[in-house]
Amino acid sequence: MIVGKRKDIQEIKDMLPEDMDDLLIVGCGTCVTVSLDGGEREAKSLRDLLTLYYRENGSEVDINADAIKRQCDDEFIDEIENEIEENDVVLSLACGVGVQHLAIRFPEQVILPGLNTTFYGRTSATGEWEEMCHGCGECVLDRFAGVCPVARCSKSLLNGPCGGSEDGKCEVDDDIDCGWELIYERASELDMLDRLLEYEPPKDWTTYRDGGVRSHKNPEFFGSGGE
Amino acid sequence: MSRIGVIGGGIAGCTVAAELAEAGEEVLLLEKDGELGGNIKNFGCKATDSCTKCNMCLVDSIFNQVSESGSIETHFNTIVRDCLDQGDNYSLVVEDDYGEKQVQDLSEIVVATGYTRWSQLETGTPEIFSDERIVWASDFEDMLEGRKDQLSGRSLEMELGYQPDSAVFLQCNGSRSLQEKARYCSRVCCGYNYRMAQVLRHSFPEMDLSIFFIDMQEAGFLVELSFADLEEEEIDYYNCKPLRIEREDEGLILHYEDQKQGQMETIKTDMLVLSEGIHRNDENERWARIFNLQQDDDGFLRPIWPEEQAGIYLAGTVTSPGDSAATITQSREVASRIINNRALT
Amino acid sequence: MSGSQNQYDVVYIGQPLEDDSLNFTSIEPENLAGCRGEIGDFTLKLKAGGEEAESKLSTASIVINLPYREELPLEEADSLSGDLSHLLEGENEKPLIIIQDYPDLSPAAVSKWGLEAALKARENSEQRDIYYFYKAMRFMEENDELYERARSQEVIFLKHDLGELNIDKDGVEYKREDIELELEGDLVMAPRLSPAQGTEELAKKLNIEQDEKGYLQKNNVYLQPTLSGKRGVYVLSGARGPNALTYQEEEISYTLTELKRNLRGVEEIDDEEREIDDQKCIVCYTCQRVCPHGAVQRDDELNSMTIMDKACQGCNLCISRCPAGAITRSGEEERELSAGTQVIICENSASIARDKAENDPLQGLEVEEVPCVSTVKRENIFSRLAAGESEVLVLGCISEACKHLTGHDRCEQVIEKAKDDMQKLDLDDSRLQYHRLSPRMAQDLSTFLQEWKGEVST
Amino acid sequence: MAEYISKLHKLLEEDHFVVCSEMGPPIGADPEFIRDKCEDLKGYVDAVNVTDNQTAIVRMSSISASKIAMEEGLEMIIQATGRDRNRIGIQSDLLGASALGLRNVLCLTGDHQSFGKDEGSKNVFDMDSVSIISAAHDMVHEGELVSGDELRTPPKLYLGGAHNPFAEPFEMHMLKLRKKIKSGMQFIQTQAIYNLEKFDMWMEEMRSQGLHEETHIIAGILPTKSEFALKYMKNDVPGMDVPDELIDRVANADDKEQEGVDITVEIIEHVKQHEGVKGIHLMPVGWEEITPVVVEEADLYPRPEVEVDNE
Repeated sequence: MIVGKRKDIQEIKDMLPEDMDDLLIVGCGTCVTVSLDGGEREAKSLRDLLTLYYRENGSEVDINADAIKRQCDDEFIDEIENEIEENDVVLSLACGVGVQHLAIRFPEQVILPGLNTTFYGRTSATGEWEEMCHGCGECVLDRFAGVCPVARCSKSLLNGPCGGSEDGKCEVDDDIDCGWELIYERASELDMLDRLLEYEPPKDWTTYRDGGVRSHKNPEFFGSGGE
Repeated sequence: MSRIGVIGGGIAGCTVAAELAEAGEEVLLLEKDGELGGNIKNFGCKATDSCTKCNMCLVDSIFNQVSESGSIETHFNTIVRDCLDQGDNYSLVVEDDYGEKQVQDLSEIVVATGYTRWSQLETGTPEIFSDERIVWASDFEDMLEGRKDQLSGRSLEMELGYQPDSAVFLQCNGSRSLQEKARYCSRVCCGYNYRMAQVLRHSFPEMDLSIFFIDMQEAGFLVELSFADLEEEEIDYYNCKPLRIEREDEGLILHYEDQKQGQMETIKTDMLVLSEGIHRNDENERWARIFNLQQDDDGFLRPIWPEEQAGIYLAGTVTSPGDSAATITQSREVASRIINNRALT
Repeated sequence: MSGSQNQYDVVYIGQPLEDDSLNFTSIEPENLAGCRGEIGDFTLKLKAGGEEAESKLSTASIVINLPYREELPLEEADSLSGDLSHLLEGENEKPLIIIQDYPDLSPAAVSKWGLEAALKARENSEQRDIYYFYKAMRFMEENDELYERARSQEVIFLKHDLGELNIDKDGVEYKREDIELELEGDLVMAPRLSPAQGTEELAKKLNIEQDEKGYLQKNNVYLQPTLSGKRGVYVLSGARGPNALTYQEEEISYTLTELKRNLRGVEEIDDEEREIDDQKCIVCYTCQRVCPHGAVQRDDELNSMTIMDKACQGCNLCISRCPAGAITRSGEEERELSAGTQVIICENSASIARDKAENDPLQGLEVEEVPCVSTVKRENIFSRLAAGESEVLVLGCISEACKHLTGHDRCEQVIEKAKDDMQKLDLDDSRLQYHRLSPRMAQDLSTFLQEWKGEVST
Repeated sequence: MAEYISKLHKLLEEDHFVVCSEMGPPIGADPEFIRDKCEDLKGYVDAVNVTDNQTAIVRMSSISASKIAMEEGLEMIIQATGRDRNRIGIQSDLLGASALGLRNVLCLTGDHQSFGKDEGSKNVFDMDSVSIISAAHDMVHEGELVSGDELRTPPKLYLGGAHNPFAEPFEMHMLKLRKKIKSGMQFIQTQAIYNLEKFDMWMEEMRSQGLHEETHIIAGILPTKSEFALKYMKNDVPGMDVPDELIDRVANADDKEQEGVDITVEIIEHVKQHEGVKGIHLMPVGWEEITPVVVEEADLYPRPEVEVDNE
């Protein structure tokens, strides 16, 4: 799941244009909804909070809130096309993908981000999400006992832990588990330690952002011409 | 239709009544005072920032249930004088403001007449109670307006008439003493006084607080009382009973033996709060006679015949000392036994 | 309910209770694969093992009755909980050294074991030295009497926190101002008790909450003596809490009572209807995870979550946390938002306190009574505040005295977050307040209201 | 003579007990700062490390500072970490270092930037200590870059790495050490040693696997005169293991400086006994002037003189 965190309210307020007459807050109903950061409920809550703020400060802004299932697909956006066009400014509570998709759809409109997109994560406990993957484009989990050194070691080390690993914790912060200790434990459990002894050459990062902006096409959806 | 008679409108009687009513039974509840509550109504919530498990909220919900139930008929100011066995049911001879009368057709009777507070017994050394600085724990609570409210921000002077900067809680008073005819541990006072001390600590962080124990007890289903907790709350504890109390103008002087150092020591305090044990109901002898029950060595009631057979049940502290949660638990169980037994017959 | 082969009155996880009138079976915790359903009608799925294929059991109630995990402070010692006959019987002349409360206080049941061991040893040997080290003798049942008897029979009781006690495998050393002892003999110690093996996994499979120490009963007055947060699931001994041993008798008879009661039919606690719209539900499991009463599960056919009516205790936490806004309740009315002070009060605490007060402290205010303050959603707060020149006060329960376990805490978090947002926008956040009350704090409610109104008006 | 890459290489191969030391470059561009420090060390140590933006604080680059020190007549060990440079940068620096005559390199992963003042910087970690060693080895001995391209003139570098014998879990960290040795690490400098019992255990393990013969072990020694520094290291420096007795010893000493020197010398004498320990690495953080004293008191003065062909 893509995990996001609503931006600090002050930051949101500061990014909104001062001369704005109306504002549409658009929630996104899939990933970021789950953590109560970017769904319909957050959109409405933010609408009421900002309404309160503008009223207390003597300005009149017409604030509306709506939400669609996903902001990364055109068909859902169609549902609120009119609404978006009617408002001066749109604050999107989707991940960075959704915000940009709106911007592509509405080239003339100011589209602002209300959320910080943080990571791809799993639900680790009620109300808690943990980073698991960097989307590096070349999965290495087979070689590391199913624990990703790229995403779960703060230095993305491929050949073993750094000297800062202590009591299973990372040198960056005691709240962070040492990814390598997790790899080591699981590999011991699975009797795979020998695999960890093999030298890992520097990773080929062309599949990551280092290879330039990425896209994905599945030929099954295309004719032989490619389009 | 036959009814079930419950004698005593304290927490035990009310729990039984409420449970029976919920199961569809008709209940006659007889209370000697003018309101429900018995001993427990004088106690207040002892929450600080968090719950100290005094259980008063549970108690309140049960009293509410009784007041609101359509199946419970409650007679106040009513004293039970006698019980007449009518073969397959009982009649009770009761006396109220209008005189004596009989209530009939009671299929079962629950005796839930509670305990007597130590402070109500005229025992110990009465002269010390002439000193306003020495009080029973429950009287102390009453002085704090029943602790029905948070004390924060108020002065104790308003409540007590003077401003104590220190308080000592004295445990095992009225318990574990042959002289006082209670060899047993009442099992409620450690928890009670610990909660009171917590409340004082919370509301008056500057106060010096101490507790004298013989042995610190557990304090109910949920409270693990420990010396470490006391240390954390900065409540000093002494693992002994004081030997002598001197009443001086500047304070009460308690003499005790510091066994660690092997010498006599003293501690001065502005007030002394005596724990209050649970004493058998002083009418137990009468109840035993009326309902054909026996008294144990400490005077609490026991059935002679199996309760189901006789149809006379005992609930709450009339049988042994216990705190509110244990009393509620035991009383619910009594109610359930009655219901099960009725289903069988 | 008896009759069908896999249908029981009660399933014990661990040790069954002795009561012939109940049709029961017992399973080991590690054999449990999952649990569905609610009080009166649970289905337990058992793991395949050995010859056995995966199987299912139906039951009205579930009792978890597992022994504590025990650990001795000194490995070489014998445990007070174990069979001590080899030390106590026969003509053993070696001193017997019993130690409890080491290092932390032991429960009363341990005092009982210790006293009984001391008396048994004395019975078999009049000569033997018997030392009993303790910090606090704890009483239950006949402990008072056992203690007096042991004292009169020359068992030497020493409070070890009044001196210095050193224990190792070779013996015991005790020093205090007036006593100095070096002892060798049979050493018997109180074990340290901790939650039963496998409680964490059970908590997950049964969807019940653990307390801070890992026991399966939250530290909450409404769960006394043996209730878990989930109706029909009872916890005993090493699954229940640190002092369950002391109250074992009360707990067992109470639990048996409940088991029989559940067979007489189970009523819904809350009469409101709650529904999950399967078109809106995104099956994120939030409702199941936050429900303090284990009342939500997934409906496989609908591919949406569903609330079990008998298990539900009506706190509305699922509604206030559902990200998709997919849950509705029959009692929720569209409130007309008005100006003025708005008060949201819990029916289990603040509402009772209000009734007790001599003059209604909330008179003239817009009051909404809720089953639990966890009903409150952040967006409702802002919409109320935005509706006019108004203030919002939320009155919840004292922590650990909330019928819905953590409802008050979670509400406080909602209010805190809302206040934080208000502060960051330089809005007066004193207009939004959260306060905790117990049902007996009637006067406190009035005092607090006065102070708060003063604060807001300035 | 040409078979030795550097003086350090020769000393170790010829079984001299070597003395290394460490130097933190200035936060500034003043070359005199380095030259001053060199004065104190000359004649007392065989080689000097220069750290590479240690604890992620910006300082003069390790190579530049080493070059200045080398000109003062010291044998230098540059440090190369993967935090700030990718494979392009690291390989380029190694080529440059060799060209400048710097012949020893200690390959490290690098402290995370969160330790320093530029927490907001972006780290690289394209290569870790093992892959830096491996890449350097291939450059030196195969004349090949990571990309596979061949070098017309390969660099001459003697390759080292670091290890913490006290880090737990022991086996996990040993795993990485074995990889470093396999990748071509010719010497290791260890984390500062205070817990001798644990160090003995580690050496025992190294010998039992024959690893002490595959790489030269240089024992890390951190002289200090302050119990507070010891406590800080015990509690706040990841992987440091300081026994309480040692802290008490310093705390209770009348002459803390002398006590510090005594402890240091005791540790040196202890590690020196071990088969496989080929030298010490002194890291007197904030107490640089004590290096000559320790070297003398540990009976390691004067230092042997060797020459290698530095072409």
